[in-house]
Amino acid sequence: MNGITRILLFMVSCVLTHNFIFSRFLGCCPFLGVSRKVETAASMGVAVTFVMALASLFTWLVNHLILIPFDLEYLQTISFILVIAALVQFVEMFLKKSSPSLYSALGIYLPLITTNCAVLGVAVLNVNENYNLGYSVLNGVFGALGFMLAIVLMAGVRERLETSKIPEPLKGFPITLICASLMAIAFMGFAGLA
Amino acid sequence: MPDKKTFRGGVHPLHRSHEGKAPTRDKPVREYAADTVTILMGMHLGAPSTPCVKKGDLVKMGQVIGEPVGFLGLPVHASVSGEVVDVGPVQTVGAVPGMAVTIKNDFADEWVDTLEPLGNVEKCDKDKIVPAIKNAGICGMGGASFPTHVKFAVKEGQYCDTIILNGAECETHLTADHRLMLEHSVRIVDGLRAAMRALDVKKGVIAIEDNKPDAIEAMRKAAEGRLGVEVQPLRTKYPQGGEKQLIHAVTGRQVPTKKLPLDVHVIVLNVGTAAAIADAVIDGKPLISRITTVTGHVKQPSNLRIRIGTMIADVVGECGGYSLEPGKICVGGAMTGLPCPSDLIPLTKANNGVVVYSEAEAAATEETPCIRCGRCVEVCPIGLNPYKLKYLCDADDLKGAEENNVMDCVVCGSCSYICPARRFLTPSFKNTKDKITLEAKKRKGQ
Amino acid sequence: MNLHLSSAPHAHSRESTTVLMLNVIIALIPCVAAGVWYFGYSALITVAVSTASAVLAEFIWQKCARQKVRIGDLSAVVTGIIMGLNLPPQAPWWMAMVGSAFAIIIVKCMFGGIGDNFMNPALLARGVLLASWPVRMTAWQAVTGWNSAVDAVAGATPLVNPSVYTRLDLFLGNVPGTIGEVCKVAILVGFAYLLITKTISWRIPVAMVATTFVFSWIFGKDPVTSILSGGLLFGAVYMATDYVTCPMTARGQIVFAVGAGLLVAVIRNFGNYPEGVTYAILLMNIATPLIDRFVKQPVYGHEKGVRKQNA
Amino acid sequence: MGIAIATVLMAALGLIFGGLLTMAEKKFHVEIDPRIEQVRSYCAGANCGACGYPGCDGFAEAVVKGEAPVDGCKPGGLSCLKGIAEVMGTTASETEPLVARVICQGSRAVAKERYEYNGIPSCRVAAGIAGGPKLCRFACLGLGDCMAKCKFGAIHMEDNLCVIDPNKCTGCGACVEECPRDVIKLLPRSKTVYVQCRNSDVARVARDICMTACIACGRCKKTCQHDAIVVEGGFAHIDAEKCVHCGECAAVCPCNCITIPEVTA
Amino acid sequence: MPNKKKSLGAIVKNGLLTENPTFRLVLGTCPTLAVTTSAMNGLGMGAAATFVLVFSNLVISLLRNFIPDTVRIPSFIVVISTFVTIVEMIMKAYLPALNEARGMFIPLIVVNCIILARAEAFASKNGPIASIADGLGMGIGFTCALVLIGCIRELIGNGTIFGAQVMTAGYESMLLIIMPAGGFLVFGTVLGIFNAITAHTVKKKEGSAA
Repeated sequence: MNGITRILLFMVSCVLTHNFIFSRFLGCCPFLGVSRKVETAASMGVAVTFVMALASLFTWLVNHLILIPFDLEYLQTISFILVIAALVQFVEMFLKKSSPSLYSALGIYLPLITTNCAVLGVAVLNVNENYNLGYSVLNGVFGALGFMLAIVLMAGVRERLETSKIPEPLKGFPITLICASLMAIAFMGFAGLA
Repeated sequence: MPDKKTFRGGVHPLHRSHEGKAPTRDKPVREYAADTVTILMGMHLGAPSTPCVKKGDLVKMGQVIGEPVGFLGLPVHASVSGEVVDVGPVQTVGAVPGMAVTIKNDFADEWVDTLEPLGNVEKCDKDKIVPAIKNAGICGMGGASFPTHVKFAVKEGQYCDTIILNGAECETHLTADHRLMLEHSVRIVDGLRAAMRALDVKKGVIAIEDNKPDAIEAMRKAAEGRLGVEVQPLRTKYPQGGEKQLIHAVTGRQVPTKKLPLDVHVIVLNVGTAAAIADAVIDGKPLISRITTVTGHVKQPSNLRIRIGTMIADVVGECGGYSLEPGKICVGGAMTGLPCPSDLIPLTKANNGVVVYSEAEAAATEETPCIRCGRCVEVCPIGLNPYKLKYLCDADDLKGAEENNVMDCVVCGSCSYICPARRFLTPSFKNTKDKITLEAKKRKGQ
Repeated sequence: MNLHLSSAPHAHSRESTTVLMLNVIIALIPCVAAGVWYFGYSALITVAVSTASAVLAEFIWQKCARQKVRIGDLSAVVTGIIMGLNLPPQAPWWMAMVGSAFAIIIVKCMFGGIGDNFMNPALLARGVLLASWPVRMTAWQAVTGWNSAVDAVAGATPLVNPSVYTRLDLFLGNVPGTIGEVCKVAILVGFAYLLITKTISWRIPVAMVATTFVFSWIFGKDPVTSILSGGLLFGAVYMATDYVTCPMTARGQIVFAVGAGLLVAVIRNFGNYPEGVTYAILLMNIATPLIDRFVKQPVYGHEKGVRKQNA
Repeated sequence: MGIAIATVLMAALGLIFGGLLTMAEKKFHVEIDPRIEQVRSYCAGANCGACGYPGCDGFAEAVVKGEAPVDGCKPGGLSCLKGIAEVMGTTASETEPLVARVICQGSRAVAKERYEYNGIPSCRVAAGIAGGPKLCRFACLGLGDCMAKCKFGAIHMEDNLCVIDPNKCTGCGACVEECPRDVIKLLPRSKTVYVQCRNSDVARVARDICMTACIACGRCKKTCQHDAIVVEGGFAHIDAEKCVHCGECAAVCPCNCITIPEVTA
Repeated sequence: MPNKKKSLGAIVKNGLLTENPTFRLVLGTCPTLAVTTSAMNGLGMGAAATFVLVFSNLVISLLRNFIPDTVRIPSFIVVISTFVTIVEMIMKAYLPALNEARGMFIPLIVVNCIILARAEAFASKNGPIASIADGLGMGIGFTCALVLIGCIRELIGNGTIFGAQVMTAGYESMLLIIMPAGGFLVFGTVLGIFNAITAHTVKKKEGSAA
């Protein structure tokens, strides 16, 4: 297999086969919380993509330029989360200034990007899998795109559920989780694509 | 002209029983004058006229008994000669009772002596045509009852290049226009020519659905040698006679949203209206009678030429009475007809039919969950998403409904007709349209 | 005079939900018959069990949830039959029951019942069974004839080993596979019935099969064998056309069908599974709300050029 | 050594990020009036729209901007009014809370019907069809348009008639807006004695179409010792200011039009 | 709403039932879904989270008056991640098997919404003792939820509970349940049942009150 095919397959695997939501369980909180409307879901997806790309870049740099040379791998968690927290805070302030409507739409979930385990998860994954810089960033971007695909599809389905006669106890999170389950079953079809 | 034009979407209601037209389509029109007539003052769209006669007055046929009010106002004429026995509100099919003048017929059929005939439609003074139409109290006779002279009020910068005569009669059960086209084809063409001359229009198209080949034939014959008049057969499909659909089918033009046919340089008239125009211009006679189809569960379904203001009970009696216990009586066909609370409802200029349904046909249907079959989307002649609109309307989301173009709905009933889950689609849309209009008025008022 | 008033329209087409479902059931009869012909009575028992349990599951749920019992609309029967036809002939009875119960309760009733499920219940249940008991769901019984005892002789499905079967075998259904999918003749008869009664339109089945045909060709497979093998035809005719889970507009349906056809070809050629129809349709089911949202049909008076034309 | 490096590193990271964020905070600072949040917290929070603004957030913003009145949130009641007034620094004028009352008793048993309605369950649609299913043109149609509009679950339909639970009603007036027949009126909560009919037909007609129609006989007026009742336009009115809720008028009404609803705490 | 007058017992009970982080607040869904393939995994994850919750609540509560508002969240995270790192080290040393199985999710405790949410909503506004009680209650509530879901998934998907064979030999386990899809499904269904029970009891209470 030549290089380009390998990279292509890697991307497909990030988006579909090893989808952050449906097969890795990363980023479930915003997936459940911000998937009420397609527009919000899409902007959340964009925000996450942006943060994850930056995060995988910076955490890789921190890991390989600081932590490994100084033999400080045990500080990975704390320094990764610091990098991410700072990044998110930065994005938050930026949004607040440049697009107040988007800011109010994302509401309390913007700070929760910090606690979006997909973001820290991608950093930890990159370390665990020993990806080089390029693959790390690709993993970040395409993993996030997979997240975005999932959340947008979910939002579409949930908009439809708005008009459904869902039994009272199942309304809200329970039905969303069951939806996610059914979607995960469908996503199994991608197994082995890459 | 290419044959059998049509539009997108639509349904074939009751096609197994020839749209319910079989019982009356071959019955020649019969004259009928009732003992008393109750003439409503508000038969046209716009403010009701003011009664200008009082109890005990003797009136002649064609005498003005209601004075027009406002821009959309029309005069109302006595449809029989005789004595005024009552002036007061009566029950109508609308939300509120309507003012009416009740006249006892003396069967003298004596015309008032102030008629002003203009003579031959090709030669008369064309500037007098529109005033004559107004004075004759003519409004759209297909159902919407919009004052015809207002349709002809072409504003600065607008022009009309085509007048379409609507002979589609796509509604179920009705054969009034069909019979009119067979029996009075020359009058219809005269009316069309009068309208064309009044507005300097070069082209007049008479559009007829292809389930009436005899009418197409008759109209073709009558149109021979008349300047700019053509006959256009249309595919039989409901709502082929809807104004927007008709314009699209005949000219290929679409009336933009919130605009009127004149904005695409077209005026649409019902064939009945054209005949009334001819009567008004040639003989100077006002609109005091019309052809109405009485069908459904009556003993002798017929086409009657009735005097305006005849009670439903009287026309049913003329047709031999009910053949079984009625469950629902509607004026108009099955798709857009208005239900009547009793048979003591006077018929108006716009009532082209009375249909009596049995109790079984009128029984309530249960609304079941939408199965998203997409039939409503397929049949909507406008291209709306009725299933989605229904959810928005049920949730009272006026803004969402408006964004989904509910205001473009023509309330044709196709979606409700086809829905296998029997959902009340059309009534909800009408309700929502009314609410949105009301809201807009309120906002304007503020 | 006792008059009943309601707003127009006062007439109604004869098609009702029940009639439409009945049409589908009638269209499924050839497939059931062919399944029994090829795989014996056990196939009939499987279908019967799955149908009965689907109806029962809906009945129990609606009773428990104090909803109006709507089993009379026959939609549960359709789901049950399709579920049964999606099982291998020698599937144990409890699998048919689990599948039907899952389809009805979790996929349909929990989302609000008929019309509210966003994925095809029978297909999703098949996905569940495939994930849960992969061995049982992919051990194929060779064709045994209608009256033979259940005596499983494992045979490879034509998708795994295409060279074993001729195109005629594939067409007639003389191949291993699930009960309903093998006999293409029966499926086409059912399709014709659905078209004649105007229960479904031709768009989804034709577009889906055509897309798979084209992409199988591009991917270097024999396209005719591709569309004749596996559950493609069965899925395209009976499951992709499920009203509830496919787009509403004609354009949307074409997008849906092309997407599903493409996914079938991709999963068959590049994925782990030899058969991709189930997942392809399920994935497009998920995308359906988005398709409905973004693929719009022209609205009279709003179309491009309408304003210009009148300017 | 390791500890030292770790400490220094963490401190350095902290410093850098802290500094960056402080700068960013300055650069992207957005001023938000804290009062908006405070006002919002006092609102009823139902997003009912009774105030005329898009939801409670919109209302709060409008109040702080001075566009909306302090007592704009009716559903929030007195506590809301006081709270908002406190935030805005004005004193609350204590207006009596309102409650929606149904001015009709025409249930299936007493009001005669013109026809049987079996269309879409909407009062507005039914009212438009041949004058509505009930003969009385002032009657509640009982198809539940108001019920659908009520955000507080205070309305239910009983025997073709709308029933409002005064304990759940917040006086937001959404039902009053919605009713196509103007059957619902907002009255001060303490005004528990009122005429439950507004049929203006002449007595003979009114009595003929509904057993509980006010026939304007004037007995209540004669009985009232406080001069609180006038008969006008074909039916009786009670002046809230003068009424002392003695209930004597209700006792003499031949049509049972005046009732004293149970006063519950 | 945090209330200083609340007794410690009430605070613990609050976390266990009234505001159960998993079933009521629906926080920390990722580990709930990911590690609950067996009851044992659920217990391990729950214990780790409880440890972090208690100590981070304590420290944040102590520091609550010193942390400026602008860097509140980053500072909380630093505190939390410190304890997470400690847990990670403990896990590696004493529970290598669990670490091997779901090790990736240990560092992710940092971003478990429950912990940050409690720091924000409770510890930053209350005293240290109350905060510990809150952490304990929430932690135990979380653990119980994880073990419950773990048990269900292990039972259906593998026929065992805590590794012990429960189902009869003929039982063919439903693999789906221990797959990701099954995690969502079981969690959603349990949540629905939880809601139904609560609604039922509330109705009963209202009924008896009236």
